[in-house]
Amino acid sequence: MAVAGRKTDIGPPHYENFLPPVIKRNYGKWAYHEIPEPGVLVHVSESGEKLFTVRAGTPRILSIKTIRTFADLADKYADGYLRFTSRNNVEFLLSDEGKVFPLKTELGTLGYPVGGTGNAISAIVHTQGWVHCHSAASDASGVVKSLMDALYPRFTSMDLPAKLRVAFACCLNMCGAVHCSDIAVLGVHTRPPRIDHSELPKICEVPTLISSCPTGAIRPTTVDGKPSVEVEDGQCMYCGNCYTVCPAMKINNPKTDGISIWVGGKVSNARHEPMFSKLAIPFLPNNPPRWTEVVDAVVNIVDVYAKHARKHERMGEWIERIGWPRFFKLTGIPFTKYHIDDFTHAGETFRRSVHLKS
Amino acid sequence: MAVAGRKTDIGPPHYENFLPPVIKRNYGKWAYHEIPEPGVLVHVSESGEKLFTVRAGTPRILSIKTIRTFADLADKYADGYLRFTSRNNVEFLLSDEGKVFPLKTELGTLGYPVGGTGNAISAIVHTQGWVHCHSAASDASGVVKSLMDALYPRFTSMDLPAKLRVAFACCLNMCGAVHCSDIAVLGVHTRPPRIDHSELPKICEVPTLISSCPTGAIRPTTVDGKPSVEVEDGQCMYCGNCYTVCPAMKINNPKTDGISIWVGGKVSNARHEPMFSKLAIPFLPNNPPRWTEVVDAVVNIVDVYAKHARKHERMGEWIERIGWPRFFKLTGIPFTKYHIDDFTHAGETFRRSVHLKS
Amino acid sequence: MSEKKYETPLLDELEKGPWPSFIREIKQEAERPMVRDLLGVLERSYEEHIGHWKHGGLVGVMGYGGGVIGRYSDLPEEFPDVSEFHTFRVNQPAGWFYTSGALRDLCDIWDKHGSGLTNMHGSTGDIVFLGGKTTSIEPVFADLTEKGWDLGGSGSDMRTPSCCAGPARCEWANYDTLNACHEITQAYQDELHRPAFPYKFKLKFAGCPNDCVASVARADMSIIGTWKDEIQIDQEQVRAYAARGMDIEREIVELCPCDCISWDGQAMEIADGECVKCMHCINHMPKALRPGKERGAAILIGAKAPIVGGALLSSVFVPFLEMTPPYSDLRELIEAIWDFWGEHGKNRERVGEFIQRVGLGKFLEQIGLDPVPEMIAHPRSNPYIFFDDEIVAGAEA
Amino acid sequence: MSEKKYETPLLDELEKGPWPSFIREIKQEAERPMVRDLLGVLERSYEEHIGHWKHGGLVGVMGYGGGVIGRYSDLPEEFPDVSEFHTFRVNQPAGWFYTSGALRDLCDIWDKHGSGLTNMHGSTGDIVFLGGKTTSIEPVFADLTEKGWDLGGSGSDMRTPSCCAGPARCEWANYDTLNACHEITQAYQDELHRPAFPYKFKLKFAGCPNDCVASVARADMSIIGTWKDEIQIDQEQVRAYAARGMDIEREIVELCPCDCISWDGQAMEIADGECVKCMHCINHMPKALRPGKERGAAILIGAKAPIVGGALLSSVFVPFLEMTPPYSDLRELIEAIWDFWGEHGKNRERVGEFIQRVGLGKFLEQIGLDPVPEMIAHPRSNPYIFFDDEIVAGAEA
Ligand code: SRM
Ligand code: SRM
Ligand code: SRM
Ligand code: SRM
Ligand code: SF4
Ligand code: SF4
Ligand code: SF4
Ligand code: SF4
Ligand code: SF4
Ligand code: SF4
Ligand code: SF4
Ligand code: SF4
Repeated sequence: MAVAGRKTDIGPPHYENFLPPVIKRNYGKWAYHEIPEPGVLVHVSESGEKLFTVRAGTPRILSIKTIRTFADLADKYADGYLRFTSRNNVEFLLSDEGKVFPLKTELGTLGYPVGGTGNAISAIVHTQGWVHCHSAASDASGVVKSLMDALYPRFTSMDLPAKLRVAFACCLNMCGAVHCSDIAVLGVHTRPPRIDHSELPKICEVPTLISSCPTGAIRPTTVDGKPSVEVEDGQCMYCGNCYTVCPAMKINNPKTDGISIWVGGKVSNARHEPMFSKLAIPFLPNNPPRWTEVVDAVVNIVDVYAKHARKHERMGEWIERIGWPRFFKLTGIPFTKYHIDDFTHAGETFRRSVHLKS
Repeated sequence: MAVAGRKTDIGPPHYENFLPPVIKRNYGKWAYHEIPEPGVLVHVSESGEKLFTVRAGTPRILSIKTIRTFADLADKYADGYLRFTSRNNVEFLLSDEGKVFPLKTELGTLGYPVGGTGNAISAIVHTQGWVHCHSAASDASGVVKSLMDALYPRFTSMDLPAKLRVAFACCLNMCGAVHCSDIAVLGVHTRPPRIDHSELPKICEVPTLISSCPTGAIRPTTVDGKPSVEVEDGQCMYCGNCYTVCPAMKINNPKTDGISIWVGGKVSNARHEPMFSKLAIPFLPNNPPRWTEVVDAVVNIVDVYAKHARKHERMGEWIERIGWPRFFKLTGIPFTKYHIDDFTHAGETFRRSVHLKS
Repeated sequence: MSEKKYETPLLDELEKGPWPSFIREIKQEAERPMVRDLLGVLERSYEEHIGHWKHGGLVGVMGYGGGVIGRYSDLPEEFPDVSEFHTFRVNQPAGWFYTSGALRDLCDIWDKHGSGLTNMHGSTGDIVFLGGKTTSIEPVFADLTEKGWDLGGSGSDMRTPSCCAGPARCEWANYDTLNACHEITQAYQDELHRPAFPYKFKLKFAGCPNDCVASVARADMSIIGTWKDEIQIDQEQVRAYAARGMDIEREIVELCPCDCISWDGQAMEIADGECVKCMHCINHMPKALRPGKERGAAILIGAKAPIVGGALLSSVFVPFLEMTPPYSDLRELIEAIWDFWGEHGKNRERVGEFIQRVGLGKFLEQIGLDPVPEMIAHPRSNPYIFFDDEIVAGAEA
Repeated sequence: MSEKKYETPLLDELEKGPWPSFIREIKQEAERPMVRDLLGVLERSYEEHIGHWKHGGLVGVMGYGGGVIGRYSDLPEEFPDVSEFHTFRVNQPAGWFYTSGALRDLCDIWDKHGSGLTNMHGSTGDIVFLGGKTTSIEPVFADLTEKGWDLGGSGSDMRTPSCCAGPARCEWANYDTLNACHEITQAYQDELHRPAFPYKFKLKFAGCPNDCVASVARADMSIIGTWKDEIQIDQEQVRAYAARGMDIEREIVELCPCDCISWDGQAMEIADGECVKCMHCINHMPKALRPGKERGAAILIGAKAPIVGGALLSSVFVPFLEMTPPYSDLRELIEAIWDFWGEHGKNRERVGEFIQRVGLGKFLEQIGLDPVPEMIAHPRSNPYIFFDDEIVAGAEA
């Protein structure tokens, strides 16, 4: 319940306060849009009025200095109106076509790339990593920065077969849509948690801890006369959920944490129904500051896709057409036992037909 | 190990003993086949030789009198050569085209329908039922006979969009390929087993019994001082597996056993990969001797399929194209909560997209 | 031996109608008291809506563990002649080919010892002799083997293998299904007759992806013929189909699941690299199209009915195996599976369920097969990966 | 307050390259000791390949249970200025629209009390203020509410709803995503701020099946705009696309998943009864095609990340719902779900997992919705059916 005398539960400010006049006039009346060049959208209203959007990439971690810079740019070119996208790009909302080019130029000068529209790789949706989260198997922003440096030309152009959505998450909690991305980069732990038996009884409830484990690997035990738990190593798949409920279950491991790569997911309903991402590469080492192995692997997949997919084919649609055997062949990625699911629904992923290509 | 002095482990006779000369000469050299009329196949060899097959329906339960009749027919028309098919039809193997028509005529006189080829409903693969099995929720042969009487014209003609495979099984053991048939008719129990506590300890092992239950509904208990089990009713889905391992778990119930109908399965790889059958009608009463409700339901589904499917479309392919909502609409079958899976892989059957027709 | 005859008004209804009647078959043998009691108890089931059969003690042939299914009436006082009503599973010849003479031999044996009723055939493929007394078991077996027949499987053994008509009566057989079925059956007579597995193990041989023995749905091991090279096309015959009125575009091209056929009215082209060998085009143009020349089989494993863990279709185990006698590769595979499953499978755990429990990856390791992407519909989407030590060894060093 | 400055050779590498650098962002605020320590500890992570953050006691705003994520350094002696480094989730305005003034207000607040670092935005959609001390929590909150802002969700509460640009900046919005998102957020302020659910509950509003907020993958309730009637076609514009060189046959007709478009070079026809509203044709011919006029949304439920039972996509709950303020139907649904799940859900069990545990059929009964075939991809193939008494009542009588 709200506390009397305090200003609480007011909720967010009303969005109408932030809409530019051209939007207010044409709200719900947009007729169509065009993408005249990468990073620029024109929405045309039934009334004929036009709204120009200039989209630019950001590092998502923004200092207030940068936000003020964006505010200044908005004032200068867009009557003070701007928004952010669901992939953390910034969008300036212009009613004056003449200001599009100057804004683009200034953004370029400031180092904010204009792009991410149409058949491009837009910004990578990502998570906290070593900057802020406790269970991160890898940094997030650093991997993403390294990747985007390499994928930069795919952001500023639109010559891919279709949109290509990349996501990064630093642990299996997958804060984001890693499980449904064209390419997903996922931090993984690969060793069971080390248990701090002295800390555990003080800060954790054993039953909650036991029930947190998806595979039932955690069992109650007594250590030095105090209640604790033990982990059946062979049953643990290092998800780290026990660590989330109990900090004494140290899951982070500098030597064995690493990164896996997943492909072929999507969320839109365009043509194909939404799909989960599937494992492409089970493990690559954590190699800061530039994560070369990860960057190379992603760039390779993007390049192979760009070369072979048909127009409008998302990653997953392309792979479905050519088949997984050919995906592994074309990318040169080795197929291993790790690619074969072995959890609850594993059987549903087996090929239960002889629809096989030679 | 084989017992000394006994003739054992000789295995079946060699098939070559039973092949007609025309087959021996053209074994592996068949070039193509044609189906000149329902129930008649002509296989043409690379050498130009021809083999004529006349296929006729049987009740599968055959008396030795009938088998002798078949033997006589084989002698008269087919130099003594005949075979049975994987769907229990009898096939006479003729090298003389001139004998095809007389054989057909005599089969007709004797009451054995010639047909089952091409885009037809062939014989119904089925099981033992009340004639011989202990866990049958329904008779098998009686339901099948009633169905085939009604589907008779679909056996003797070939005007369906594609093959339509019907199977019957009298309990969830599904002896046959009920789980992958265009139309499957399946006997179901709908009440938990009644336990005979006095018999149980004498004839069953409690641990085996407990582990036989797919849903863990069986728990150990003591009745009148003797070890027995109890069934958690809400957890039992009446599969009868406990009855198979322990006859004291009486699963048969004259009032509540009945029949369910499943559609859209297939096993061939033609066009579409093999598919499981899916629930169409959860429960129809056991109504011997003619099972009118079951017959009507199957005929309705066949008729709707025949009317709406495109050429070469198996039941499951047709439904996949039009979508399940329309299948239920066209057949007039009510959709209920029973159609929604609620077991281990249930979630995989939910519609996880907005691909929806109005 | 009872002399009763029963009124069977309900069963009589099933003598009506055009489809041949199993009641007529049963009545044909009703001079036998056993069959009269069968009619009696079946009529009772029709009245009461319940079966009257039960399991009982194990019955069988000396030295065998399988092949006879014990069955007893739960109304033995009323129907004494079916108080024992066992079935024999007699191993059918490969492809279910017979001569009239062979059939008459079988009839003679069953005439002498049993009910005179059979199933031609059982769902697994056996000749089923339906209804015999315990005392008849050894005599039936003696007469059978005397005439060159043997029992099939039951219980936790290799079940009677079966196969499609194959090269004997079909132009699409990619290997000799009859020979393979026969040789494998003969090779494993011990495993067929003496249950020593965790549960049943079924093998079915289909000559092509049409799978006319439903192996993908019903066999722990499905051996399904296929080919590697190009579909053989006779362009003249293609044109002849068109001339006879076939709408090749609609009926063939558009229905190819891989979209790999083209037809310009003159010539048909198939992008064989994309073809998944589904058979559709071949099925409908048998005169014009034929499977390739480099032939063999795909080996799949694990099909089963729903009990306990849910129904399974077989899944790809070896995408392509040459199938030439003596089938050493196939036998090696079979034996490796039996060894591993035999040792680690739980009681009543089919091999398909076993693989899901231990994980296909681990199973392959044990069998000594490399994982290949053909085995899966798609790689895992589930991120719960059990990593071995070596995968991160480099990083850990 | 430490005056240290750290060498950050590894992090410095990440200032290179064309993509804007988060390290540059952090360094921009490095006059603050807290941010200097952040750089220090992050460089340490880069050296050691491990994070240095941990959970700790609950922190938050008085009267709220959510909105602040407590975070502590595990090296507080070395990096005292980040020993507490909490984040604030500030509820973004619907559609992430801002004025420069609004942004400056936020910057001023965070300048005064925190690290000066933010995420614009967090994955759920909030404005994230990254790194504040416990003592700053109340002051930040007071300043935020003073300027008209409030916190978002965290913990087992309704999480901050989010929505796509919708009618504000998109021609395909089938309902007013911004309004719906705002109204629902306001309606459930209590549920947003005071965790009382078994686990988190996320709502995302997408205006059409393109789902630009990834709701189907990330929201316990996904509200996805769609329509019921015919796609609106402007034939003249269709021809104009063709004239400009679009290969309509290949790019549109052949890629329609329902094969329901035809184009004869003059006119495009859509068999709307077969259309599944996938958006593909509309996406690529925005000038010629538009969603129908009878608009609303499909309501899906249950998406979530993998922990514990495996990742889920949302599944259809109501195939079509009119979406007009005050959204009473939607609110009724939401509340019915919260009631049932709230009472019977286990701790840390998302609603999607809950539905799988209790069964969708039973769930629907409780919510008071009729099952419809649109909810499923296909009916069950699994024969383990739990029958209610009434289904056989007739037979039993
Ligand atoms: C601005 C944004 C919505 C927002 O409220 O923030 C947006 C805006 C538009 N989207 Fe989107 N989409 C936005 C995120 C998404 C997402 C979510 C995501 O990426 O996480 C998806 C689902 C992706 C997926 O399936 O994995 C998405 C799937 C689409 C699609 C479907 C593409 C496909 O073929 O699958 C279209 C249609 C198209 O582009 O053909 C689309 C089309 C559009 C249009 C053309 C709609 C319009 O007429 O205004 C907008 C410009 C597209 C462009 O950038 O080319 N938008 N769009 C988001 C921009 C993100 C970014 O900065 O890059
Ligand atoms: C005789 C038999 C094999 C045997 O060794 O006994 C057989 C024989 C032939 N099958 Fe079959 N099939 C036989 C059971 C099956 C089965 C198994 C079953 O029904 O349980 C299947 C899988 C059915 C399924 O998918 O559920 C089967 C799927 C096919 C197909 C694929 C049809 C499709 O489009 O899915 C073909 C090709 C075709 O007919 O187009 C086929 C084609 C053929 C051909 C044309 C092969 C040939 O060139 O000789 C044979 C005549 C077909 C006909 O009857 O029209 N046969 N065929 C079986 C006859 C059963 C019967 O008495 O009716
Ligand atoms: C006779 C036959 C049905 C028929 O009328 O044709 C049959 C009859 C029985 N089956 Fe079966 N099964 C028969 C083929 C099948 C098939 C089909 C096949 O083999 O192609 C299946 C499905 C495929 C499979 O193996 O999964 C089948 C799946 C079962 C199951 C379920 C096994 C499972 O793993 O889910 C059981 C239950 C069991 O083993 O306890 C079972 C158990 C039984 C028992 C032994 C039940 C029992 O304990 O009494 C039945 C004996 C009935 C009797 O009175 O003889 N029967 N059974 C078939 C064997 C005849 C033959 O040898 O030719
Ligand atoms: C900040 C954020 C990531 C980001 O960098 O953007 C985030 C950060 C955390 N998430 Fe998340 N999640 C964030 C969006 C998501 C999303 C995406 C979304 O909401 O659209 C998901 C996937 C969708 C979903 O909800 O399933 C997500 C799935 C999880 C899970 C797994 C939940 C599950 O049911 O599987 C956890 C585990 C948990 O709840 O204990 C989790 C837990 C966490 C915790 C609270 C872990 C922890 O105990 O410390 C992280 C706090 C990190 C920190 O330092 O603040 N976070 N988390 C996102 C919230 C910002 C915001 O409010 O806007
Ligand atoms: S993905 Fe894991 S490590 Fe990364 S922010 Fe989310 S909970 Fe933290
Ligand atoms: S890491 Fe995951 S699987 Fe391993 S013990 Fe912890 S909760 Fe269980
Ligand atoms: S399906 Fe069931 S009842 Fe019928 S024969 Fe098989 S085991 Fe017996
Ligand atoms: S019938 Fe099946 S579900 Fe019910 S108690 Fe027996 S084994 Fe368990
Ligand atoms: S499976 Fe193939 S080879 Fe065997 S009979 Fe059927 S069509 Fe012929
Ligand atoms: S066999 Fe099937 S996949 Fe191959 S070309 Fe013919 S129709 Fe296409
Ligand atoms: S979801 Fe649809 S309505 Fe919303 S922004 Fe994307 S395309 Fe436009
Ligand atoms: S919206 Fe999709 S399904 Fe509907 S007509 Fe267009 S492409 Fe086809």
